[in-house]
Amino acid sequence: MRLAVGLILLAVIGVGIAVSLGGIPFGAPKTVIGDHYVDSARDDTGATNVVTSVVVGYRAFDTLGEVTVLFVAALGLGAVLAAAGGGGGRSGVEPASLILRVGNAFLFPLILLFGAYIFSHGHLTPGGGFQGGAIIASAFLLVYLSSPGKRISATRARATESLSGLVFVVVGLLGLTLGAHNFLANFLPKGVPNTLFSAGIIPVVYCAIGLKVGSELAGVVDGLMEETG
Amino acid sequence: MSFLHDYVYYIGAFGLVAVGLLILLVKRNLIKLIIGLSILDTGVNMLLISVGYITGGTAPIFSRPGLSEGGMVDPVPQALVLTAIVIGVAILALALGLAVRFYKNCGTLDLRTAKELKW
Amino acid sequence: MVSPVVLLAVPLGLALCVPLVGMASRKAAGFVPVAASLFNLVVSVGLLPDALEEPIVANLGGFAPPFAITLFAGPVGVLLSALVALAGLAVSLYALSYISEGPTIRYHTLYTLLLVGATGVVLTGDVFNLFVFFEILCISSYALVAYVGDRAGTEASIKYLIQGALGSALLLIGIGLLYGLFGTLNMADIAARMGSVDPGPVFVAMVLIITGLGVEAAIFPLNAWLPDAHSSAPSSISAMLSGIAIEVGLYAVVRMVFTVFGASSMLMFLVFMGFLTLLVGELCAFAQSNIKRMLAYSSIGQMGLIVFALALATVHSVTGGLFQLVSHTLSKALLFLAVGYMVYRSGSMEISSLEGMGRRMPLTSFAFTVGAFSLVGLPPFIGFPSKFLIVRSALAEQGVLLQVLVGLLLAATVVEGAYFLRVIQTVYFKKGRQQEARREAPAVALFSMFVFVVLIVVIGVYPNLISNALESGASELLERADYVRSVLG
Amino acid sequence: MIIVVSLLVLAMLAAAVAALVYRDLLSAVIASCLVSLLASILFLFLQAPDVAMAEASIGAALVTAIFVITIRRTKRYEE
Repeated sequence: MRLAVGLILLAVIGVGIAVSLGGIPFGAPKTVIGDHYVDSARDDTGATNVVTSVVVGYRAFDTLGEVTVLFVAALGLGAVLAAAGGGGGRSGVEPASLILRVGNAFLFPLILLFGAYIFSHGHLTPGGGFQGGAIIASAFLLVYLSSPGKRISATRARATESLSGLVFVVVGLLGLTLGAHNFLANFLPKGVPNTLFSAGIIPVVYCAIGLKVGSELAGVVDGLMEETG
Repeated sequence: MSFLHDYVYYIGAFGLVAVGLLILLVKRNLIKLIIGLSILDTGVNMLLISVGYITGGTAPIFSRPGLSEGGMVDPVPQALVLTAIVIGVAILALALGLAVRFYKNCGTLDLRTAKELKW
Repeated sequence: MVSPVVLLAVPLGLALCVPLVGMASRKAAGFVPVAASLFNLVVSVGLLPDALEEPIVANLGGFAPPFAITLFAGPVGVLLSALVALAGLAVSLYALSYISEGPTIRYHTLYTLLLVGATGVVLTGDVFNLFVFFEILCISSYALVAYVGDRAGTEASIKYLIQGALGSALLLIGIGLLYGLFGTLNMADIAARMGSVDPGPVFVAMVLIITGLGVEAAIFPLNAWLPDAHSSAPSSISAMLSGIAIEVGLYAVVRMVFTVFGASSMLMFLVFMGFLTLLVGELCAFAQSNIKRMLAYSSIGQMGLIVFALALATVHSVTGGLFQLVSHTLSKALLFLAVGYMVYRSGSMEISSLEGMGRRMPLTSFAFTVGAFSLVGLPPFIGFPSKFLIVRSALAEQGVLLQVLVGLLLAATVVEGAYFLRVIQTVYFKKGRQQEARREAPAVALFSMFVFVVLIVVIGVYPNLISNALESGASELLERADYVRSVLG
Repeated sequence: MIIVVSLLVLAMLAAAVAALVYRDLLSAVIASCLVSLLASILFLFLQAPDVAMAEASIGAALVTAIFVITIRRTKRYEE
């Protein structure tokens, strides 16, 4: 019964989307907006990665909302899991093997460095705050796997989250008061394209996003691993 | 061949959306539902990226000096999908937290046993 | 004149500060949402005269309109953001005493972010930005519904999350199709190009978007989650969900249908959907024995009425719909706040357990009565002019069908009156089993309830206070060309 | 080229269907991880390296990890 209803619903949605996609030929150039971004991104924002210039330049406000969504989810996860009267260590932990522990001690700083590289070069190469943040979080995941009893300092993680979020908002508000008098306007000098210190506020914002996403995702992993029962 | 060329990504994206919706409609195990959500998200992202693709285009990054503006794929869907991926993982994380909570309260992941409320 | 973006940036910054403030003092954290909503209220009211004259358009990042994200602070946007801030202020005061256990710092942060999400949805002029703020609103609601962590709350939250996430996915597909068809995400730009595109695919995109947004707006049959979520959440959150979240969802639907798609063909369908929603909501509310579930179903009914009025799409009916929206926000938030402490004192959500509350908590019971009478539509409360406007504008339309619908609508109001009177009778005229000492709600909570009481009575007596602003809001919603002109120049 | 892409799409859909039918949740999660991984390769073919990176690091790695952690704390088999 449920299957039948589901399949009918699915068929309706399927036909609808198929009809609609018929109006959007695959592979054909169609938008003015996209062309405009590609043409003027380097002059407008100074970033050579056009996707980055859209994410942190033209549509930076979306990105602010998006980090907020992740912030909401991390907080919500904490609230949901803490509601039963939190705390307690992790039960049933077995120490990891020697290889994992030694390998982790060697890899952990390297992975952190790699993550930092990814988010600080987001305006030049593929990658950026989200990818770099995820890589940093995976370094912490590795720590949890190799030494299950270990915990990151919740206070420090929360402070990182809040402060890096505040950096983003403050940069936006500075744009409102300085320079172009627009929220998130690029008020720093754009520099020479294809160098690390270019593109004005983009690297600053991307570093803040990287730290924020990293600490939030690490917090999510930490929250789920913690035994509350 | 040209059929494949025109539609293969759309078929892939649409197939993922369909499987994700199917899981959401027929399964009643909470973790399975969340897996369905994740597959659905991937499908939607695939759809958005395929919409922005331009045949023969290059990635929208001026990585070499000689690269011209013409013939780059549309950067906007890529930016949107970056946002959508992060929003998707946020929903998944919260849902998994709720699943853990649910298991602790009820001792099961099966939503059919949730007698507290009417489904 | 300040840019409307501060309405979003400052509360967001304050929300990020809550954990930092909470490290210093747990108690101080509760005052941050108060500060944030107070700031928003002051700024929105300050912007209102300007917005009534000429919509304020802010292009973020300093780029030209179709390329930047646009904030559109017209009459509707500013009014709704003032409403969100007002309700947010009263409810955050209430929460100072009501929310005392559990992870309170996280509660206050999530609450502030819920306000940010709601304000963002009403102010944005960009389809994808709408999606992002919509997600902030939804995800903070999911988390807050499960705040207590009991069985009912968790299950309700899961149900809400699964249906909401499904809706968001459909919304995102719709937005992707819109971008593929129009090559732009700016609402005004899409509206301007609407004529140049094949209507078939656009219709599919519209259906997907309305379905996705309709889950949050609780339009029948997408509202299965609502009674559970609204009844299992802490009462302060129920007040926000019933008073703000679904209204904002409905605003998003209306903005898409009226401004972006200009879809007159959908309107008759929406009139029927609104009517069905009204009928289902009121009848189910009548059958409930749980007071919070009853209020939740009553919210569904009220949303149906608002959809009905808005979808008639004349200036008078849309004014009436917006008026009813304001009235519902004030009345329903008041009802949930009053019921919150009644339930807390009696220890049960059954209506029968409220016996004798009129003596135990006279002020709270009085506030409840005002809210209930206002919702039913009795003068001199705000519900009367709003319902009156809707009925009058619907009768002004030609067509027998519509007259029949209005008749049934009045019958539904009678049903509404019946179940509210039943509760009021229980509260005042049935003696409790044992006489308990008089114990009122805390002073802060009473204060926040009486903010609503005063507003309900004052606007009920002087409807002209807001009806002019609502009327220019209605014409903003109906005049697509003006919207396009004020954004794109 | 188009053949390779078609095979990848086919594999991706097969993995999605596997995630639908497996009763063992851990296997289903691994299948959905495979979906993300193949999707990220397809993103690379669609000239979206940023998205491919995000999908691989977030969609395939972190999401799978938190799924596995959740399953370890709850139940492994769907009844």
